Amino acid sequence: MTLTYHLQIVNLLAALLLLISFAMLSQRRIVGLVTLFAWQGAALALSTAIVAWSTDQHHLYYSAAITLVLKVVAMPWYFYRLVRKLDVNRVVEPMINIPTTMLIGIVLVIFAFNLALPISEMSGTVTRSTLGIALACVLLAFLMMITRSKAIPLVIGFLAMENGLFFAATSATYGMPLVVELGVALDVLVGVFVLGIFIFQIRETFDSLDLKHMEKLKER
Amino acid sequence: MTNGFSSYFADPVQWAWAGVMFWLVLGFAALLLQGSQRLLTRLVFPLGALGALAIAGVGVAGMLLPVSTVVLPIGLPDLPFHLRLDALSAFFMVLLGGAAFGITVYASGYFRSMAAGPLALLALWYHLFLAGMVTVLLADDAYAFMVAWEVMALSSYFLVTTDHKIPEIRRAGFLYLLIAHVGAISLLLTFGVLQGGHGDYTFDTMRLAERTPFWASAAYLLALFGFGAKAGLVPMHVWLPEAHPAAPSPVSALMSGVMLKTAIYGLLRVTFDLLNIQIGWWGTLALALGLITALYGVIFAAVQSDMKRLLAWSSIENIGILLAAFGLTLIFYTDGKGALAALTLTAMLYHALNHAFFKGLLFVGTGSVLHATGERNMGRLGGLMRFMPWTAWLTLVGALAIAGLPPLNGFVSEWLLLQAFLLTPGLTQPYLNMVIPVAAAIVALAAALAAYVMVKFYGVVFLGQPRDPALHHAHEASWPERLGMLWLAAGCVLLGLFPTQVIVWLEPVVRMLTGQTLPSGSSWLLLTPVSAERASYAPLIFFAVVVGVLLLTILWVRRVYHGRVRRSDPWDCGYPEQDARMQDSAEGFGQPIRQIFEIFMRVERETPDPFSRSPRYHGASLDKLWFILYEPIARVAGWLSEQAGRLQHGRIQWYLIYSFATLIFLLVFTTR
Amino acid sequence: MSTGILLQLAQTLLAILLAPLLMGWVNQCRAWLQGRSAPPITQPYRTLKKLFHKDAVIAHHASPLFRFAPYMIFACMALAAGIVPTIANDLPFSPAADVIALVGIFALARVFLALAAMDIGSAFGTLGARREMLVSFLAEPALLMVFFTASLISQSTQLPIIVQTLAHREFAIYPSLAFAAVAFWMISVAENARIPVDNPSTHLELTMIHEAMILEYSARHLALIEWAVALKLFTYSALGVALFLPWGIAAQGDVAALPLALLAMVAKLLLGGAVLAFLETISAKVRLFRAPEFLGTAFLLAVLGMLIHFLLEV
Amino acid sequence: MEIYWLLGIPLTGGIFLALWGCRKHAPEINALVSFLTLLAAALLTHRIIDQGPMMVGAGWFFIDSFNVFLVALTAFVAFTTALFSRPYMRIEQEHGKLNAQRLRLYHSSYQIFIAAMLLALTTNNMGILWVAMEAATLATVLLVSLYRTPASLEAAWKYFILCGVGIALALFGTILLYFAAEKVLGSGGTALLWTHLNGVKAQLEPTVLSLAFVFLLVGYGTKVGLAPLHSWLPDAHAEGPTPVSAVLSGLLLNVALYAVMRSKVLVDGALGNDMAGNLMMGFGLLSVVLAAFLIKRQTDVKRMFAYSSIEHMGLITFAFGMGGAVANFAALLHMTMHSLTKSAIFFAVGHATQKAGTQLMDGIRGLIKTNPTIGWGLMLGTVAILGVPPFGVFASEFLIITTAMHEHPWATPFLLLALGVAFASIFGKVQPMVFGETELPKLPYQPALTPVFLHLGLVLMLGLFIPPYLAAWYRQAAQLLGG
Repeated sequence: MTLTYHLQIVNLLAALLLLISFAMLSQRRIVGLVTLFAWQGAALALSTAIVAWSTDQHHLYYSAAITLVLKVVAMPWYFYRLVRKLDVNRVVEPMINIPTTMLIGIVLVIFAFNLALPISEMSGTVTRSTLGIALACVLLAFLMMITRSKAIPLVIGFLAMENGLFFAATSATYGMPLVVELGVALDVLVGVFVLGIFIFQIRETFDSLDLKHMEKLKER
Repeated sequence: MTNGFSSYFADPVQWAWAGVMFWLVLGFAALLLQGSQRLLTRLVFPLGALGALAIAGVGVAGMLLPVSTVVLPIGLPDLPFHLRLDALSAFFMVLLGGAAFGITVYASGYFRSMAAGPLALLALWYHLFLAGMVTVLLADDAYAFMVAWEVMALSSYFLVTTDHKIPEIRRAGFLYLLIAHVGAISLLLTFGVLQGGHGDYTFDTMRLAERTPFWASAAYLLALFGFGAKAGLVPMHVWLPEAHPAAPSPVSALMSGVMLKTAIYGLLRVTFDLLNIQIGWWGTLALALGLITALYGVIFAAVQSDMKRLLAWSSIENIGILLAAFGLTLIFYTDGKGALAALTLTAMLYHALNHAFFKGLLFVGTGSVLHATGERNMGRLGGLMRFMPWTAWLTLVGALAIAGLPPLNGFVSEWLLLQAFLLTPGLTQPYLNMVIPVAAAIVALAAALAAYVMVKFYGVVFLGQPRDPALHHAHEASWPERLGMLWLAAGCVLLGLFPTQVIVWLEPVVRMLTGQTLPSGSSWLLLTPVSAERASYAPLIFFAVVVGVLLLTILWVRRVYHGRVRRSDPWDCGYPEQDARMQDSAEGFGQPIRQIFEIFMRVERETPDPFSRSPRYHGASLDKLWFILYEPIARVAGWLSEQAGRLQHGRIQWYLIYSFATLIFLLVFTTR
Repeated sequence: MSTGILLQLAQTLLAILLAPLLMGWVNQCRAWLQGRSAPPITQPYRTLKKLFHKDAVIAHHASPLFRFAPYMIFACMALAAGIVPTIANDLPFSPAADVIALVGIFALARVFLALAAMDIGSAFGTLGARREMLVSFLAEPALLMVFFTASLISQSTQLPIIVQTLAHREFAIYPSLAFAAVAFWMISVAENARIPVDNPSTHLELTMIHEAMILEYSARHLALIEWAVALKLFTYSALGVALFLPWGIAAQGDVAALPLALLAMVAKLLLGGAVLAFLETISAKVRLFRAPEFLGTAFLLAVLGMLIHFLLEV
Repeated sequence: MEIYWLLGIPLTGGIFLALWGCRKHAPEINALVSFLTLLAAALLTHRIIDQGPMMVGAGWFFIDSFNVFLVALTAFVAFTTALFSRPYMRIEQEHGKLNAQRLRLYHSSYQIFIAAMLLALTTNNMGILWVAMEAATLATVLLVSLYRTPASLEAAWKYFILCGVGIALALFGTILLYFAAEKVLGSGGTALLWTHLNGVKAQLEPTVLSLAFVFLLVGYGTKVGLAPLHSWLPDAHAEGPTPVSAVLSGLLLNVALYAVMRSKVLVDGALGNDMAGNLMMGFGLLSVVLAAFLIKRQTDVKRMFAYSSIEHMGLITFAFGMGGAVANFAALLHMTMHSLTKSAIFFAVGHATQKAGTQLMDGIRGLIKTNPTIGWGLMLGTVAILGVPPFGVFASEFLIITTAMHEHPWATPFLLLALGVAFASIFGKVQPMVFGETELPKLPYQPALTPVFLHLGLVLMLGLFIPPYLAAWYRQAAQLLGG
């Protein structure tokens, strides 16, 4: 009964994703964040590939490839470059201290599972329980965005969220139609480029990436 | 165009609509005539006046002819403009046309001193204003009504802010439009209650709809609020004393004389026509509000020192009287006393008509004074009777009329109203029997105070000695202005002398609303609203006798008297250096009233100390309601917006938290 | 009908002619009560005669309204006198104006007097006018309320019918009328510029009301006004009589009763004048700002009368 | 066929302008492209009115009267905005706020933005809809940060992050939708086609769909600017160049709301209760009230009108939430009116601020004296947007409020309060800008005010007379939305 193996592996990878999300939540250094992000992408690509192989949905291979290229190679490299160039790799104190964040995170995970439970019951796919994990990843990434006050961590959080979504797309439902996935990938790519431009502009305008400088626009 | 062009202009309603179109065209034509000031004053406004006359004529016809309706090709897809001309609309059209004719004739003289550019714009808004008011009267579905209603408000706003360089005027205009808009929204809600659902807004369906007392009352209260805001009902009156004086005098005349009546019209329309049931306490409420408004208005009129402001407050008083009459009508009507309701309603309509004429007359009179002297503050006027006799004598007619003195028109409507009050013993609810005499007393008090106010107004402005040397160069009004005033004054006199005819003419309206009419007078001479031995009044005889005795006395005195006359200085109490500035000022004249009714006002007085080189006196009696009602509201709004402002914190993390919280909340909320 | 018209004219003329006499009688009583030697009862006529022979002195900038006003006032008072039934009760003219119109007439006269006073623009005229209007805006509604009480009882605002009800129906006690009577007394005191509200014989500018208004008048104008004042006093007295002790007045078309009615009328007026003089002698003029309180009381009494009517008599 | 033109023209235009956009005549080219797009849209509209709803390109595109009316509106406003921006941006360049490169960026991303919106409107695939929305966001981010001032950067950054997150949630919603759909329609391309989904919506799994709708609502709602997800909107609208503010307020919000409505139709079908409607009503009311009170404290004119956009979007959402033929009709009408009026206002405001050299309202006084046309344009536009007849905004507000009073009386006090406060705030601030005295000199150049009065004229006309075919068109659309 080989299928169960795949199932187990996918579940394992799902757990891994969740773990990495938590790690990101607790990670203080930007470089570390980028690394974790890369690993998350890798896990994602792997799981996608496995799902593709186990249910021979060929277009999932493409998605896996795209993920590999974009999220494991291109973006981390780009971010490393950015960090080196702007030399912003110091310890980033999150706005809420780590333990509290973790606690909130756990609560979120439980919430996500409860939310996903009735749905994954009726799921016809081999990988049923993954939806909850995907949702958890999304919420955790969201939480991370909330807690970080620097530009790059914010962006990474954003992309981590995208990872979660992608995981949901692939594992919970065997991938969206190819066109959609291509479109999504394209958007992500463009988005990252725009972000890159931004971060440079922010850097040269405020000569810092600390978002505390960007709180001018408000009701006074 | 449901019924093609061929059968167009067949019914009165279509003539009326033609009149409206004429005004619209005229307005936009005025915009094209920007170049020539002559054409604007000598052509556009006279034509507009003719239009008003035509509208009045159509109204007269509409009172006699059967109800006519028309559906216009414009409006919302499922809801083209429905127009309908029944007796009620027709009556108010006569009111509008009659007053507007005089006022517009006057305007054609008044605006001659105005530059062409602004005048063209003013002419546009002026005629839009007229057209809007007529359309309000004609509208037979909620959408048409609201559109016309707001067009009326908007155009009058632009008229009020004609002189927008002055901050006070801008403030007045803003306040006016704001309260008008809030009132309009509440009217929208009224129609929301009245509509039959599934987007049918015609008045016909509203008439047929059955409603529970709760919803009927809701509609009534919303309408009372909405129309009250437009009519200047206390406590929604604050805009009126600001906006009416701010406008050019003919416009003030239109607003006070005519526009306020459209609110009364709307109230009648909704309460008696659109609502299928009426409830007694509605009337009591309206009566109470009306009396408060009347007293409040007249008291504040008495302490004003700006002549147009004084007139504006007196408009509030008259609106109060109208609303009191409305309430009494409702009380009688719901009590099953149709005949008495008919009497009260007659009194109300009559008073509305009178007020249109004498208030219009007084406002244009102040307009001429303003032109001749450039002064609105009564403290710097005086003795104008000798420099502008025409204006003075014609205004005197208006002043006597509004003071409710026989044999002029103001007295007739007051007489009818008091008669109605005297008939309340017929009512079934005992507590009303108790209360209503007091109400009558208040009405009488308001009338007496009105006389006080008018003596103050007329005496200080036209009589006595000029308080300012410049006044010696005051010039008489131009002939179109005199013509306009003459028309309005004639209206006051005729309405006063021929009440019997007027009341017979009013019958269709009264029958339409109350289902009954007054017992037709036994003779054309004698006004007997109930019965000959109950009460009667014959202004013609009255007038004849007064004039007769007058002439006899004069003749007799001529006979017995040699007629030698010497001129000399007035008695100076042994203090020779008396000059004009020692006359009683406007503030001085109002002082007793201020002292008696001080509780209603916040009095600001600045008196000089006896040794100051340049002594100056400043006194103002401000509306207390403004401070105890409106400022708190403003403060609360400000506080709320401050709290709302805190949400817009500026830090992106907070914004993310908002989204996050919303998401979580919704997830929890929906999956349960 | 013709008799009616004759009666009407007779009554009106009678009123106009007798009015100064009443004035004289009141003055005489006062003199007696104050232990002065009284002027002859015909003194008012002499004064009028004298005034009619004087030259009119008019301020330089007096407007036509100033010269027109006295005639107007006189006419109004004559009209009022024509409405109030004195000896006979069927007046063909009375349907033309009921009690409300009567109040209106008084108001008309008052407004003209006030305007004329303001016309000169001397400090005193305006002062008088203001005070007069102040007094009137409380007195007028009170008077109206008094009339309302009476007309609620008699279901009519026509004076003849009111009088008929009160005089010729079967006798009934109306407590409301008691209140009304007191109120009416106070009102008429105020309206006729008598003590305690005003003092007809003062010429101290600062205290006077009525006199301040007519300060600028002289000769014929003054004569007309004085006459009108007398007429007003007469009319008020006749009103009081008609409302509160109407007995003895001749019923409709009852010509035989006229002499008796005339006697009764004269008697009542003499009595009333005496009482007025008496009360004026024993009371002192109040300060001006007490006047509103005085009249407010009258107003309240009148309203109270109406309420009493609703409580006890409906 | 027209559909390809419709999408192709702006896309190629965008690319062309990106490559050769630094020429002198770029603004004219921009306007020309927009005009061609408008032509294509007109043809398409004509076709739909003739032949009714239809699928194009193997079901990739679906056009019915609901989206074709938005397509026409979008193309029209895009064209007039291009006309307006031609002189406006020139002057900005002369003032030295922009250089040729930026102008090129502006023009190309403008066209791409339009293309993305049109794609979002016409596509039949919920996934592509998402992609297009994201693309539109990206394009406008560049536009908002065009001036590269700190303020504009901050605004763009917030805009990007918040809308990015929002739209990511929308993607999750889409995935859930697919998740529910594939069990009915089988996996593969067709499972996200709206037409197919609409066909089988009754069989879709309710729990999943309700969950999906929450994500879609929060996601696209962020772009609609529903409170409390609106925080990005005032910044982005106030700091971007005025033409961009005009299209953002006038068009992008509509498109986002369009996405929400497409999902609502499906969810209503699946759930059979009015959960979606209630949610939308709640959001709508909250937005109206909050925006009204926020307007009260504004000092920057563009920011103020941005909040007013939130208010009106809230009103529209509320109306859609109420559902029913009348309310939907009113909401669609209000969409149109709001787009036309608001963009007109932004045009007028643009010239006013350019003249005064500041966006602070205290700095702008007596427009009627310095430039009567701008003054009256602003005054009439304000009056129109505040819902005063005879302008069309009133027509829809009339229907909305009366219906609300009839169906959901509890909501009306909030509406009364909010509309009153909004009126007081906006009018009280605009009046002194238009009226009164000023020392400012007259405008040196002739502003491009044809668009302003074109729009206002249309709004006025629609307030008094809605052409029958237009009305029929609205009705069809209202029915599609479950009227």
